Amino acid sequence: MGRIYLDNNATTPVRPEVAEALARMLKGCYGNPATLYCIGQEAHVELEHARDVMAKILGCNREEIIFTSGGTESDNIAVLGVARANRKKGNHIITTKIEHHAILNPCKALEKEGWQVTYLPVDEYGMVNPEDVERSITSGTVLISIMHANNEVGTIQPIAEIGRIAKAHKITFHTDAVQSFGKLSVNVDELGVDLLSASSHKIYGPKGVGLLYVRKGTKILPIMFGGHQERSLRPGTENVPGIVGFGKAAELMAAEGPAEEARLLKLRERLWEGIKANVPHVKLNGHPTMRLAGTLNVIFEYVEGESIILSLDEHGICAASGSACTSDSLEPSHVLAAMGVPPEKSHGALRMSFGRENTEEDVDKVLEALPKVVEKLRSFSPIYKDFLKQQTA
Amino acid sequence: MGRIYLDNNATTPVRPEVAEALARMLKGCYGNPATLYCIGQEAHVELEHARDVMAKILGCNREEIIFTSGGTESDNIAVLGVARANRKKGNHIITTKIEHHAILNPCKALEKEGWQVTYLPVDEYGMVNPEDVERSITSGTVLISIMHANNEVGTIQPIAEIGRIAKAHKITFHTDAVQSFGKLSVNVDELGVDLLSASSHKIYGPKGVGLLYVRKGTKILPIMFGGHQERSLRPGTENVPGIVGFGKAAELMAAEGPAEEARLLKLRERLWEGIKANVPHVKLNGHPTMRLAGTLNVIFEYVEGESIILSLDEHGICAASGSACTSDSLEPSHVLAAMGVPPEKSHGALRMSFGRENTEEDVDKVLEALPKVVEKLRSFSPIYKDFLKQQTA
Amino acid sequence: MAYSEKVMDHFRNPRNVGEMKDADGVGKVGNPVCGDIMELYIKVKDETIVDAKFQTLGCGAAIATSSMVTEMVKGQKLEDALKISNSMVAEALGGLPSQKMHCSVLAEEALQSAISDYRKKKGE
Amino acid sequence: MAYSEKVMDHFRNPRNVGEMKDADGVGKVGNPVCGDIMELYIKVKDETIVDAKFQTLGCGAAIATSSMVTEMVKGQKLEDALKISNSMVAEALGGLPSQKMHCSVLAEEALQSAISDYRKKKGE
Ligand SMILES: Cc1ncc(COP(=O)(O)O)c(C=O)c1O
Ligand SMILES: Cc1ncc(COP(=O)(O)O)c(C=O)c1O
Repeated sequence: MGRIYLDNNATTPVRPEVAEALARMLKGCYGNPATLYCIGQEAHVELEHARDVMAKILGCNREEIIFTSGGTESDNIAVLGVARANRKKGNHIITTKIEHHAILNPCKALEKEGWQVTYLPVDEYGMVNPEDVERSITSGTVLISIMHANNEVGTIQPIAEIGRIAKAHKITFHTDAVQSFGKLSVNVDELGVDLLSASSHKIYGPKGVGLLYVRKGTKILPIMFGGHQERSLRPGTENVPGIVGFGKAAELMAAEGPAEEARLLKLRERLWEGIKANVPHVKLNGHPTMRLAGTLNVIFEYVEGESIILSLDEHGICAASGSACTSDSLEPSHVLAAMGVPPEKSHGALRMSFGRENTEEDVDKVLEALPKVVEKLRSFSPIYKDFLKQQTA
Repeated sequence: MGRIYLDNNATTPVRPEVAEALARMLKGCYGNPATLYCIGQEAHVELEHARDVMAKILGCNREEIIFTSGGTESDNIAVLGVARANRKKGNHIITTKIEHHAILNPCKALEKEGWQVTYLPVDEYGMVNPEDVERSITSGTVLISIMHANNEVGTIQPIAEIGRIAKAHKITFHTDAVQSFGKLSVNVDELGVDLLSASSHKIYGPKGVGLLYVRKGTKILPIMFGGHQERSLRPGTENVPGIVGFGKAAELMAAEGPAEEARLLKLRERLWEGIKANVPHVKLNGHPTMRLAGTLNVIFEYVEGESIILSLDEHGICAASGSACTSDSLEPSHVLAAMGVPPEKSHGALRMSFGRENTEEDVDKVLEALPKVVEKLRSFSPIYKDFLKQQTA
Repeated sequence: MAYSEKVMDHFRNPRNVGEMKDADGVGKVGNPVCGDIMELYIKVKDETIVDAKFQTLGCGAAIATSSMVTEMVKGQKLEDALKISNSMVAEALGGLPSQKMHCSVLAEEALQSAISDYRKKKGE
Repeated sequence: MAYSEKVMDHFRNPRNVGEMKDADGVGKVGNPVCGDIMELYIKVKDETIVDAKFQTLGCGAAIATSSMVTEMVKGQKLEDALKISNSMVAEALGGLPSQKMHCSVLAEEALQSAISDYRKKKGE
């Protein structure tokens, strides 16, 4: 049975060109780029080439790019690093209620150390109001961190607008672009950001690699200490093959550009139209238009998300409830909660996120399985039974 | 021209079996192990298998192993994590002058926050005296961190003896086993350690992966915050292919066992005997017997290490001066300095570290090139000229 | 997190699922805010559970424990059924992930609640 | 860190290497503690450097800058040679890694020192 992978916001399969680049690096280019001899220098050249690719995509200088071990590390360096470097200037951070835990949890750790954190609300579509950002700024604000696109519902934030506010108030501005990098335009000057996080495994690159853009002049401290690598902001022998794979993946995304996004959008809309037509009691989560092309988050009332996932899995379909990173926990989605979705509804949320391997055929197969799955689960559901009784009463 | 790679302490080429395992993972097993559907669960199984392999090698429980992004991160979690978790208990750390910067630099960062750090001296062979450890313990000591085997000179420390001292005083004990893991026995109970760091790329595994053993009950805090992965001590989507590669590499090292070490020792001694016979004014660094089988660190007087490396590179030979991580800096080796080697001598140090691809033929080729290289460089050397004049005077 | 084969079997093919219109006892536990609701129905004859059914909204573990507990109680004396603990249900399923153990608690509670409903109805 | 091809060429095939027994001026700079020692020898005729040689202990950049500076000064008037700055040496080598710029400073100093030695010897 062919599998239909609809969890591309959680992680993506490495694409063949990237796997090839990795294999080539593993075979022939194993050197430590800090070393002087040929093998080390070859690795150095490959590393710097990947940096150039990223600099071009971000519209920045090569020296402003720090390769990390992933999105979580990039986010942590940004939040903890900027906070610690500016301890004397203030103790206030502005972020949102819908950030990934890689932002929320370092913020919570800082709160324990006496920092004040404002978690901005969002509207019913998951959108932050730039005016809220401006209103929250105090004389002690040293960092604003607001994600570019949300991983659960796909809503795209008005980063450029917030960037102008941050700049006007001379406050360091970070965006978690883990979900948007390679998909939306991430020119750092257009966005007006001082820091930006990205992760390789979300764009068909290898796991265990990420990057942090750090605008020249930004005050920041490392969270780990060791060798001189990555301007001492990220010490440790560089994962050169991984970085080269990330570079290749980013290059290919950039080359494909908006065409692939348009294709994903079509698939997503086909699926959503099909769901609406075939499954009663569904509700779309996320912004109707300002949303990642590949993200579809739907509430199926009267059922629970995990049971949908397990049932879809029997049909060879892989999807997620809420974000993959929280699927181990029982908490209802903090993102949907912030959007005003009550927990009894948000438990029925299903996230289907498209990627380059998905086809129209996939959508049609999902549309065949999903209504049956939901119907079966509803047939077990005591609250659906109660609902039906009310209807007929 | 075939290359002779003699810098295996810096990094190693990924062995074919590991490259195969990686390719297999990249192709078929890209899931996020936190997810419930088949692809995620398959990744979960692979991840836990690698954890079992490590647990067997270390003689510990699987839950005590945290996969990280490398040796530097493991060392930082150990030092910063144990220190921060024990802030109320004390503010003193004991380590040595010859640690890797991945230990020294987090210690220095803690000193800035008010911690006291004792950097123990070593003898001329780079050996720590366990009595010095015991004498340095105060009522405020919360961590002892002493490396298992030194990366520059290969000296192996009396970890088990120090472990007994740490245990008697109930002090958390960490060892940086990045250079010994897979080469020496690293049974955590025999060594008596509470934490142990290892890195994949030193044993023919992929770069960007490492592990930290954390004995059950050890008080420790994370240095990054995010998802629930690795018991929240190392959040972020797991680099499953990398971890599987690391597991495979460790498994193969364990299977080969002491036979390979004996082979490396023979190669190393052949090289050292040849150098002594063919190059005047040389001196061995490191312990004569308690030393990593593959490490040979030699001072060539009246020449400078980098110029030897660059010259050897012309002959297709890759070697290091001091440690690879410090080759970007101009400081003479802090390890040799701690061993009492004056800077004017330590600038002439060359490290040749053997690995599984090296052969007797390699040694013989080095013995052909090295004497010529040193002779040529000495012919430019003003202090060698002065020395010769003194001799004839 | 990973479910055992047994859990997945009971999730895929839940035994005794459905409403029981003429139940002698009904236990309702959980609430929609937590995402788990279980309704357990029992039919009792001579202090013995002769039939059991359930309806459940919830995760895989919630459905599987509901299914398992109905299997376990059928044919049991009420006094024996009351001895069925959450860990017995979990064990019968080949274990549950730690973060899902609360589902087995729900199953135990649903059973207790159905039996006490039966006793109440009987006027005990 | 990476050296330019020019640096590597001068390192591999250093020009004007060796002692000059009958030098008119000798400049010695650096010290063994830092790992870099340069000795620069010049032969002067009519205020013009007609020959230059060097001996250097040091890294690749130290040897390459020594070699380059001897090439640059040959045939130069002393007053022009004195205008040779470290960055001119580095530039002539196609640039130096930032942590190696100090080697070009050493080369400049060695040249200055050799010229002042010559002037001193001449009794100026
Ligand atoms: C928005 C966002 N930020 C951060 C992360 C963390 O990235 P990683 O898992 O690569 O550490 C993710 C993905 O998990 C994400 O979706
Ligand atoms: C003893 C020792 N500790 C720590 C490290 C750091 O490991 P990594 O470069 O994998 O971060 C190294 C190697 O560079 C090492 O030799």
